[in-house]
Amino acid sequence: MGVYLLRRLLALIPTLLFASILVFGVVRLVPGDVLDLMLSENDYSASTHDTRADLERALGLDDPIYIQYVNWLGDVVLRGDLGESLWRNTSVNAEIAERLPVTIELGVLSLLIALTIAIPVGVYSAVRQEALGDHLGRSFSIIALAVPNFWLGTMVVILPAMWWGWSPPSIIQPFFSDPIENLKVFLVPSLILGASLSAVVMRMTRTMMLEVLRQDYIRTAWAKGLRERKVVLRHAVKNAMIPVITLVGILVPILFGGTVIIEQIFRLPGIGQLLLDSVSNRDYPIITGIFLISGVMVLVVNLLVDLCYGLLDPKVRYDD
Amino acid sequence: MTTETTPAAVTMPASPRPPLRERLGDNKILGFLGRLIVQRPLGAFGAAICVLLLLTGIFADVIAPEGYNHINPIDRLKPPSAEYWLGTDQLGRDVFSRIVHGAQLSVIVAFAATSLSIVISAVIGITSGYFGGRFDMVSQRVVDGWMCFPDLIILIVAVSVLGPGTWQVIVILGLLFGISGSRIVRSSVLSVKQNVYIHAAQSMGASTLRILVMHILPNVMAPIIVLFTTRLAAVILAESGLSFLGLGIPPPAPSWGGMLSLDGRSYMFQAPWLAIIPGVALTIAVFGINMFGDALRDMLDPRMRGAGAGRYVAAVRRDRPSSRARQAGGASQ
Amino acid sequence: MSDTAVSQPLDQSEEMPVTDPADALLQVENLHTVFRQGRRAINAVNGVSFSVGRGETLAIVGESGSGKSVTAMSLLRLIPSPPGEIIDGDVYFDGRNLLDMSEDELRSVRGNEIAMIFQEPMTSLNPVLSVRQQLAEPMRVHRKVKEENIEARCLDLLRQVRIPDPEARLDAYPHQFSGGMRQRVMIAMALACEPRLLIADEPTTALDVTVQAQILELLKDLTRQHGSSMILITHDLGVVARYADRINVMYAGQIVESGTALEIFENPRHPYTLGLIASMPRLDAEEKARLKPIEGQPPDLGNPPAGCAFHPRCPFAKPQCREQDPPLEPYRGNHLKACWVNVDE
Amino acid sequence: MSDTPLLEVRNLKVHFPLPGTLLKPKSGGSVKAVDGVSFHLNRGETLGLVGESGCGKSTTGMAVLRMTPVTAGEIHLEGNNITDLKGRSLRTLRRKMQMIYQDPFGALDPRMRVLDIIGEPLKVHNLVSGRKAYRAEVMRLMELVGLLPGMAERYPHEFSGGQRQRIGIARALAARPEVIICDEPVSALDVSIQAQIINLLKDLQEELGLTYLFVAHDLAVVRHICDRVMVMYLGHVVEVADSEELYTNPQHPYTQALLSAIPIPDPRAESRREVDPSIEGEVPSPVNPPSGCPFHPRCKHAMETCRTVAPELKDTTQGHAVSCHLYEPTSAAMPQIRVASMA
Repeated sequence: MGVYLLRRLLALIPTLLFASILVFGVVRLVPGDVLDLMLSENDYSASTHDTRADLERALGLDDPIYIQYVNWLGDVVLRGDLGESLWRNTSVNAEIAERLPVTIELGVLSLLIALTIAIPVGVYSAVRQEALGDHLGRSFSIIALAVPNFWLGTMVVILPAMWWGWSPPSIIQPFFSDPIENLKVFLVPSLILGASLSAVVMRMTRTMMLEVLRQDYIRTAWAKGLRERKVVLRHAVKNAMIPVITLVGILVPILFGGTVIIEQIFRLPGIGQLLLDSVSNRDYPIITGIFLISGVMVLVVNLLVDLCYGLLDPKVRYDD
Repeated sequence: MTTETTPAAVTMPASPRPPLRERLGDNKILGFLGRLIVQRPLGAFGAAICVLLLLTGIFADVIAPEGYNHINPIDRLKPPSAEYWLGTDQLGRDVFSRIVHGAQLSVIVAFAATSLSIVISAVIGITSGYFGGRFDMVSQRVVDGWMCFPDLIILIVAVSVLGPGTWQVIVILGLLFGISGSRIVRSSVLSVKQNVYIHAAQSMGASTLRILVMHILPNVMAPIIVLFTTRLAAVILAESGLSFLGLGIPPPAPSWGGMLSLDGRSYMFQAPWLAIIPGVALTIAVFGINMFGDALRDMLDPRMRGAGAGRYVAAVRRDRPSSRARQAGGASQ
Repeated sequence: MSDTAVSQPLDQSEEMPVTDPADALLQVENLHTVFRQGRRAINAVNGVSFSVGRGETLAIVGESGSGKSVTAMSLLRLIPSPPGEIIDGDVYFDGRNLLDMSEDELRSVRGNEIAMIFQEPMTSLNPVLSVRQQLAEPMRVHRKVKEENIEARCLDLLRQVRIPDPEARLDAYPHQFSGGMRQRVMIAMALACEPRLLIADEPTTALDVTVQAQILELLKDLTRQHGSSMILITHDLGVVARYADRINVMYAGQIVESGTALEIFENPRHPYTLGLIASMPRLDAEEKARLKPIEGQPPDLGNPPAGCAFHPRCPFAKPQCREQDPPLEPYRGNHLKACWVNVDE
Repeated sequence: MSDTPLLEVRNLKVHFPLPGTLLKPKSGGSVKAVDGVSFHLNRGETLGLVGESGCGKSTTGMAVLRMTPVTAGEIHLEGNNITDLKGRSLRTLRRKMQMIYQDPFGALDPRMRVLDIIGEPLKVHNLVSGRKAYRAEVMRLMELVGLLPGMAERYPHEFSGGQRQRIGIARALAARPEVIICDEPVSALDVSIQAQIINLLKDLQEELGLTYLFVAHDLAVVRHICDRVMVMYLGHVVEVADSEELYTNPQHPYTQALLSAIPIPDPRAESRREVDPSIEGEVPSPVNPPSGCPFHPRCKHAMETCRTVAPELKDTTQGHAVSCHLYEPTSAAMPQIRVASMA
């Protein structure tokens, strides 16, 4: 197991390296030089630096790009330091650390909602094909797939405000000190995000269950005289969950994208907002940092997914 | 079998009619449409929406009463009426006209970006899947690296590199979906490659080019077509999402997503149709494409055909009641 | 395995279990099973009647699409529904009609009094459950075996099917077994509740000949040991000749001939049986002897020919064969045939 | 006929390396699918390659076709060494060796018409010029294998298994090959159809003077079509003999066991036959084959030497070669073993 984990982590290195070059390079291609932007904001340039060159040097932007990359990579790898914001006098680490919990809570909550709705409905829908519940479940997933979540979010913000003067709260209490107040803020956005994810999971679960229910070993289970409950729960679901678990790994990047939009609509101070602000400010280090963090998170989740995979599928063995 | 509702009925002579299936069998496209309507009515409905969307896009200038940026200063924020079917916005522009022109924009972006992405997917997927080896290794690591970033974050950063604009959005979406789609093409190439007929072509001495063009490509067309439809919907959603964030196609272009954007939110409280109508348009378009795509996938993928899983407790439906008496009477044997 | 397992003596006709219908373990009458594909209905089993005596091995032979497997599955109603449906017939097992049973009653028969072995040992075992888990299931469901006794019972079963080193194999997963070993596990599972009837659906088709021989010898020994009856579904006439007491030959969803192994092989009365035997490649043939195939293709069951389903391929076909479907009638004693023609003419 | 056989294979070895891991890229292990196989095939004859799954018979066929990398040994076609041909010369060689496949469903491209499937070798090797000649040639081939000309425009899924196999045979004939490698050509077919295809193959051979390498697991089928039979076990040839000789006088204990395991469709004969106990047990892994004779762990005659020394394939009588210590001149006694007489 340990060896397997080590091997998997080693295998991540080339991917991460490629990713970091991509991140670093692309971000540097952003037109509209940050220096011009900064110099145009008079107070900033006037107060600290006189010339463009000065500023460039101070920000470490005068070196050739590959030197910048090596320096940056060195900092990231050796000290876990993503650098400093160009605009504010804060470290990127601190900026991200402040915002990350909001995004993670939104994401995890949405995923939990999606899975708890989708898996049972998907299983039921496959077992009772063409029954009322199947049609309802499928209709829901068809609609949830077509409704853009930013529109749904906008509607949830606008309509209740118009009708009842209700608007979603936005002052965040830490979950562990006041879970109820905290959930009041997160529940609605998570439901919106979770609904669109659950559509994907539900369809996948249903398809996989249908596939599994046609397998020979399901017939064997029936032939043994098992009840349908047992055939489904013991023999079918475990097999169907293997590909569904993989789907969770695929969902995480989608989820990340979703949080950017949802945070924007509900004015939640998460990574998404930070990203949008940084993009408009050309704050490279922050953009790079967010980019990298999101990539690493996706990779870590995928690694976890693979480990879960091993728990479900006896064919995957970690020792060899 | 009823023939009235099928398109074939229109073109066929009225007198002696062979069975529908036979008549449709002659023409691949008509046959396909016939099967679509009979087997997947929802898919046919989706196809109708797609056609409607396409026609609206093509004839937008004819259909729309006004230009998309025609400002009527005195008619600001008018609710839907006979004059402005879907009302007007904060600048007094006709929302109906903007929706119609928005359809055109969506169709253009969707087709252009999707076509680009499919070409990219096919080239990477087919070469990487068929040749395998070192080339496959390297290209897959690159695709892996690319795909570990959330789509929207790549999009946001890329838009900030290229700046907002229609062609920028097309290129970025095409590249983004092209790279992720190459996985799907590659895996279908890998499975087609397993087929004995590929082995047969190789062992008969056919050149690699011939195998790719005559055997691999035709056999991965089905997943590529399905990929195309799913990508159409994804592109429309992604474009509107970007425009919603103010990063996609800049105003005053009538992007549906842009019409919902945060900038106009304060007006939406006074004029909720501004928020509702573009969303409904988007939903219908995506719904139609999804439904058509699903039906297409089910019909092109033989594995999904007759996907009935059935319970293994066969129904017994006899016309007569069974009789234990028969047994007692001794069946003649 | 008895080291040199000699097959049954020649005068089997005397020794053979009597198949008096009243005393039969299983009695099938006029069974009809259809599969619906949209508006098409495929008559996979089209009026099949037969019986299985106690301790007897009945073989059902036929080519693919002849309905032999569907017949076997229909007995336990193991037909996926939809699209399958049993539209007529009775299946009496020990006097009880399986087709009239409620789902609960049926469940108490499945895997308990009647057990099945399937064709594909590779896919018929659940890949995510260990052998122990799958083996214990029938005992838990039907026999209420105490938890502490289950392990011993599982090991005993694995020993019975001659799996080497059963203690080590009990917690293994199916993918760790070879095809032959998986089929042994399937047999162990089927025997867990000591069923009175074992239905083996092409149990060796996917296996090598030597493994086939091992499995069939094992099945023969075990059924004999437990005194259980067996229905052996196969397409291999050689297997039938070696292991069956009585044989039903199926074609296009119907039984066309039925009799003892000797009757069928030495005095076949149906042109299809005749053709099948003549077209079979034989190990004891003359060198490079020419085979006599049955010309033509098997019929489309969704749209079968009128009259006798075999008449388009039959060299003896008369005008009557095109119009009337021949009934399965006694030719001599318990040797039945469904044919209008006398093949000796 | 000249003295050089049409096809000659000398000491062929095909080993597939086992995939390594990231930390240990070269595991060093390999699957010894074919481990030192030699045989020859004369023009106009049919050589049967038989054995159970995993014995290396199909891999041997693939190696002869040059479709799988050869680890060691030489393959000669018409006296020319073809083991190391590459690129264009390899593609030219492919015309001379064609293949008929087991799976009639997978071997035909579902998106091509029968006309194009059968005609593909003609196009690939530029064997005919002009559409008319092309069509005429395909029609001739279709007639040859018993397909109606009207079927040319149809797609494979419209045909039954037996008809598809005929299409595959026509495709193999199109290139006018020197050798046809038949890989289990009838094992996926029903008995009544199987006989049609076997007869077709025999008729074609007679008519066109074809040479077959017939790979099969079914010894009964092989008896009806092959002139000589080669039995393989675990990557080795254990016995080669003329067909008649092999079936009436099998010498290797494995061949004997194999024959005894095959039932005969005759209850009277069956009642006199018995299953050889050597069939018990399983075929060992080709990754880690047993030392000495590969069959010794299952062999009822296994002696001390069998465990250590690998026997060589030696002629016992003219044209009958066995790889077994029992038949070596030094061996104490020739065993009195015969399978129960047949028929």
